[in-house]
Amino acid sequence: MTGALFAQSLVLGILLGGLYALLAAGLTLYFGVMRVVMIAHSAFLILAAYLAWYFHERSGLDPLLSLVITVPLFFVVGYGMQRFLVSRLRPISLTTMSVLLTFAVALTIEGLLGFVWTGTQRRVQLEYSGASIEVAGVSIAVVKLIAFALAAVSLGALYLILRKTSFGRALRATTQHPEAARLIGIDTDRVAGLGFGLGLATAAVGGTALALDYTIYPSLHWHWIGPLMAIIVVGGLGSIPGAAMAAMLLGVAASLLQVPLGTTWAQTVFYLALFLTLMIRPQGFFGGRLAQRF
Amino acid sequence: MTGTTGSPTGSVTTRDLTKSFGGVRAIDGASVAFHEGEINALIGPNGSGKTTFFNCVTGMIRPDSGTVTYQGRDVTGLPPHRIARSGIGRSFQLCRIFPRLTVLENMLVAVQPHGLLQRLRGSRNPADVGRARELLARVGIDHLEHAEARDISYGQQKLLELAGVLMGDPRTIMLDEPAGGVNPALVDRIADLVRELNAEGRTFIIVEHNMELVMGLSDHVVVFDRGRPIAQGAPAVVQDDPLVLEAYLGV
Amino acid sequence: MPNGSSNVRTSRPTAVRAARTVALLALVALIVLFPSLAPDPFILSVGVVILSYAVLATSWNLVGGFTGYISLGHAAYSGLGGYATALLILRTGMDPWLALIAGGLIVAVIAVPVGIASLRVRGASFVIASIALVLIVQLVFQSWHTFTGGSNGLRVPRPFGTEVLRPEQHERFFYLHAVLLALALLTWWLIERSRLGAGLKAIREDEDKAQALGVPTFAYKLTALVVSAFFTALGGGLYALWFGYLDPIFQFSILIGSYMVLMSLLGGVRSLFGPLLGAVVVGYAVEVFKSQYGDTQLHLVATGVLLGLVVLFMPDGVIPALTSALNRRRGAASIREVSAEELANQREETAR
Amino acid sequence: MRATRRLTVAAVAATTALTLSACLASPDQGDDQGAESGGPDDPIVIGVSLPLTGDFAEPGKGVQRGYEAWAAHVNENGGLLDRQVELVIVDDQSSADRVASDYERLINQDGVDLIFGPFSTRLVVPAAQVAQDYGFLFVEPAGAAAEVFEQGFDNLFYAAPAIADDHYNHLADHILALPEDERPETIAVASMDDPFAQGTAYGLRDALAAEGIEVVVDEVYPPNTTDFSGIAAKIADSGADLLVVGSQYQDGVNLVVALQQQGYQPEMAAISGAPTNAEFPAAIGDKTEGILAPTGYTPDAPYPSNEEFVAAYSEEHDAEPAEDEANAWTTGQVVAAAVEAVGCADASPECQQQLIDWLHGNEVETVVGPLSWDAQGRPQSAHLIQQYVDGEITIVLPDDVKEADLVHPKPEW
Repeated sequence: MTGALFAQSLVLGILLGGLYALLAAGLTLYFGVMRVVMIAHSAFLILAAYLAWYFHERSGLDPLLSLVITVPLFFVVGYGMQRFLVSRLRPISLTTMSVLLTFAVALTIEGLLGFVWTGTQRRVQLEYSGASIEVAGVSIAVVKLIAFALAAVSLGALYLILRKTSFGRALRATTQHPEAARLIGIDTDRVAGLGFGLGLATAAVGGTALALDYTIYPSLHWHWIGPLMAIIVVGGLGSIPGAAMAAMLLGVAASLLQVPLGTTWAQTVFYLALFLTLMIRPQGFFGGRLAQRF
Repeated sequence: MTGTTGSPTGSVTTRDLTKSFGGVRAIDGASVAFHEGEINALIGPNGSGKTTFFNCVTGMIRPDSGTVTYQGRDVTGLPPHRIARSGIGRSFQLCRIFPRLTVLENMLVAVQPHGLLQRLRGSRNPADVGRARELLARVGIDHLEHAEARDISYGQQKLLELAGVLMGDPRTIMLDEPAGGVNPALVDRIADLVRELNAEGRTFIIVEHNMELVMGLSDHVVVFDRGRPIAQGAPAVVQDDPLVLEAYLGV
Repeated sequence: MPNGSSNVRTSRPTAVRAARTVALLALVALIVLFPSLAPDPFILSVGVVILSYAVLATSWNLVGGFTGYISLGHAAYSGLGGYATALLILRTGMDPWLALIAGGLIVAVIAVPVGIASLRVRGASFVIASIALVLIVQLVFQSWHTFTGGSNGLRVPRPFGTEVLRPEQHERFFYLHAVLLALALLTWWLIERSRLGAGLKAIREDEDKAQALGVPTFAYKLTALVVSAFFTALGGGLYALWFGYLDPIFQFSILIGSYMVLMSLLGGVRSLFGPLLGAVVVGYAVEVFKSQYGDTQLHLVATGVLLGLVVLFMPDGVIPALTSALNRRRGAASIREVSAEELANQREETAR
Repeated sequence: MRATRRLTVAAVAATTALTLSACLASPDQGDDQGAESGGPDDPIVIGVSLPLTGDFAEPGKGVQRGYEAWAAHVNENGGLLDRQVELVIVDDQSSADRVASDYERLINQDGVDLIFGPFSTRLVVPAAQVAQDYGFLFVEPAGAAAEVFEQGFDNLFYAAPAIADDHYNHLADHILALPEDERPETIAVASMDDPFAQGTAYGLRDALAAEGIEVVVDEVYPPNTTDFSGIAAKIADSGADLLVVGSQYQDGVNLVVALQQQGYQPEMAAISGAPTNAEFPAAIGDKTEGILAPTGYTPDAPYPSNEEFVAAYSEEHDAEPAEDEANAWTTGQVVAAAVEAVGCADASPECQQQLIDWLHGNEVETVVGPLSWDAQGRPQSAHLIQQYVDGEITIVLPDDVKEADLVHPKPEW
């Protein structure tokens, strides 16, 4: 591998890792507040990408502007999904049943996307689609840079919300010890709903970023959910910094491994990491203790 | 019924047991010895680490450091079923039974002998069923044999849990709040059962908030506060201990 | 507070036993007669597909129903079973039926490390690992051209000679699937009655509690997974012998795994015949849906909505829901769903 | 008792379902059009299963348009054997299980007289198996990969000029004939993990590698890949003179965009699949200049029936037909030729065998030129090579039909 190719792959890995990190943070939020594994996360991601594409098709405006609509919309949908669907499940089997329920939601979204926009692959065609800037021999596509910036800003905002606001404190308390949180007067149901909304909002941002540089089609979400699942397990279920670090690490690893191994085999790195983590350290490498029990 | 020295073989004994959750020490270097053949009580204010202590002893939670020995054997960090098999049975704080199994099926779960062939044997063989019925009769719910466990009353569920624990024939039985949430008549019945079983040679370790029950029932009392024992001894002795009063009344 | 004594049941009268035997015989007769009743080979082939679904769902239920651990990636085991059978025949020249059984055993062995990785911790990791498994085997089988044939697919040689015409093949495979189904059902029944089964059901209800009673939960879960993987692989292998063609993207598809879950849940995971019923319903619905709304993606929506409804409103399945409705009609005590709040209320009441 | 009731419910439900499934046996269409009742006034029913939903839906719909246009055209011109033709098209959801079940149904239940093939190599093999088991002639528009013809099917015919591996034959000859200093020295290959896409790309790769041209990158990506930046980085890093891509459609677009993002400029770019799609120029922002692609079809081809086809198709769709449509039309032409020659069109094994035998021994005039097949059903012609010249896709090879000269080296994109 030449130095230039290494540098190029590293940069691409980091850019992709940023997007993974944002999406994994959303998955982690759901798991944290509700112990729910949200299979539909990536289906919403693709839905957001479709909305961005459709917005661009109809209005001719930059797809980034669709965020103004999709982020609040997804927040509300996430809140509603928690309050009206997930909270109906029996607590004893919540985790497994939530997998099935969100799986069902994912199938429904995929089917509806196919129904409304057919299976045709879609791509947003922008003036700057092929544009890139060159830094020290590494060319960075403008769209990827925008996507990365979007992910980084959103992650930063998420971090500030969780660390600096009273809602963030309530959410962290709910994540760590729901009963204790209830005892000190936190309305954990509401917090869980808002946490869900926040998580789904990351899918809205991620989807828009995705639409800038990727072809989208209804069944694309299966392509994303696998790596994301692996990331949150490796990172330690329930830990946002853990998920972000695992996302970066695995994103870069997959990108670098692609050079000697090829695309398909490089993809397996996510799943190998997942199985290794479960074998060696089931609670994850960066995570808190939530994982021990789930 | 002596105070400070444990019997030499010891029932459950812990040394410097420690467990923390995210920086909070739920158990803080607890060294406790329970007395073989007696009814031991473990009391303390809410959040003093009693249930965590139970969970560490029975293997549900792995302690950060320290040891648990049972009848002289080190059982620290063994999986719960191994500890159960070594002779410690336990109940849970909010009464856990298998809700969608029948009362009889609930009982038969605890029959798990060694060996693959043994485990592939029918669970409804006459010997096991006979013993299960005997125990159900003993706690007084044999008429509910075919009901699903979730359909019987809470008090009956508590009795079922106790009977289920007995099905495993443990030498030592750890009960987490056996009188919690049940009516006074049932409390008396449970207390009688515990006394009878103790008379048959079983050791009890009971976490309980009902002081009347604790003082009337137990031979040896251990008082927990902030994750460690602050007093141990006969009920009468412990009752007057100033440290205990302070812990309970916060003076 | 429910009145427990109304639930007392006496031992089964012989009339009930007789009714049960008759029902079972009717089911067997129906399956035996189906090929001669089927008006054309297409219907017969649909019958084979539905029986194959039933085998897979019943096999899935060996782990899902007993332990409550939901696997969405069981297509990995059926697909591996298909490939193992085909590759053994093609690469070693093994007898097809021997290859089928050997393939099942190989997959059972593969399930061991998967189980070790995913069963030590609770629910969520297992589901995630099951999805990851199906995705990783798809990648591997797609990429490893020299061994698996990769995206070119793999023709599976016919176990019967060319003189056996296609309709005749359908009939033979219909009966073979029926035999495999019977074996899977028998295994389920035997485990259900065993101490192992008692332990497994306890794990499903309350794993901590089961462990505290001395049930070696990890070993039991692993056993259930391995047995389930074995039967799933046999189901996949038998289907491959019938269908004659394997392609990684169709074999290792999450949708197939989710059908197994849907069928089992729909029919009822805690009952012996639940998955069979679910397979019949889903298999039939798939055909009807396809002929009605063939060229849209609505079949995905229908699958999704149905699964969602079952999870939300009938998590115990259709058979239990119907039986409890029957029970209610007959005035017997209802099988209630106890929610956490109800339980708490009930406890408060009791406490008072 | 509960167990009994469960069993009873199961038995009742199973019986109901099986009874219902018997109702499946009498669908609206089909029961009065069986092969037996194929009188002179009844239409000839042709069964087709196509991927109208799922991963192959896009090309599947192209094939559907082609089949429908052909059927309409035939019916307007007096039908086949003086009978109208009627298509029964069902959706296989891009699934191998479904495609086999579909043909099973078309043959056994809908009582079709003839069948046409589905789209995609991955679906052709299971479908051909069913057809062979029932003795049906199986002419297919899309199973071009070499492996399809190695399965021992004797009823199968591919209705296009050449199998995948031979698509680039004219280009390979051209490159090897170039003077030493203009000849590319290195090749970078990237192909979708799909038998068809790989077949085309590897045909060219192997032909050039055999003559000593060095393969410096050889990448395969899964069908659903959306991120091509890694592959693009590798290709850009290699600086290969010749880029060879085996694509379906969208993956080709994505790869080209990713390569542009990396600033890679090959001397020659041969991309199968994507460029022949009418939407390609719009999708990559008109940076098409100089891209080469093999095609089995061009609307401008001088064959007699082609003008008819282009006219008929354009009239209905307001667009010129593309390769998928043409291959479907060709399938129709091939089967029709056999039917007219043999004089029968029914499901009986005798008739089907006659059709098969006739095609093995004869040449058919089609919109892609005269076609004949070897014993395994491989067509014996070659593909044309097209290139984007001044924004228009233009035939550049072979020399006898070319509309412009091949531009080499390729202008920057």
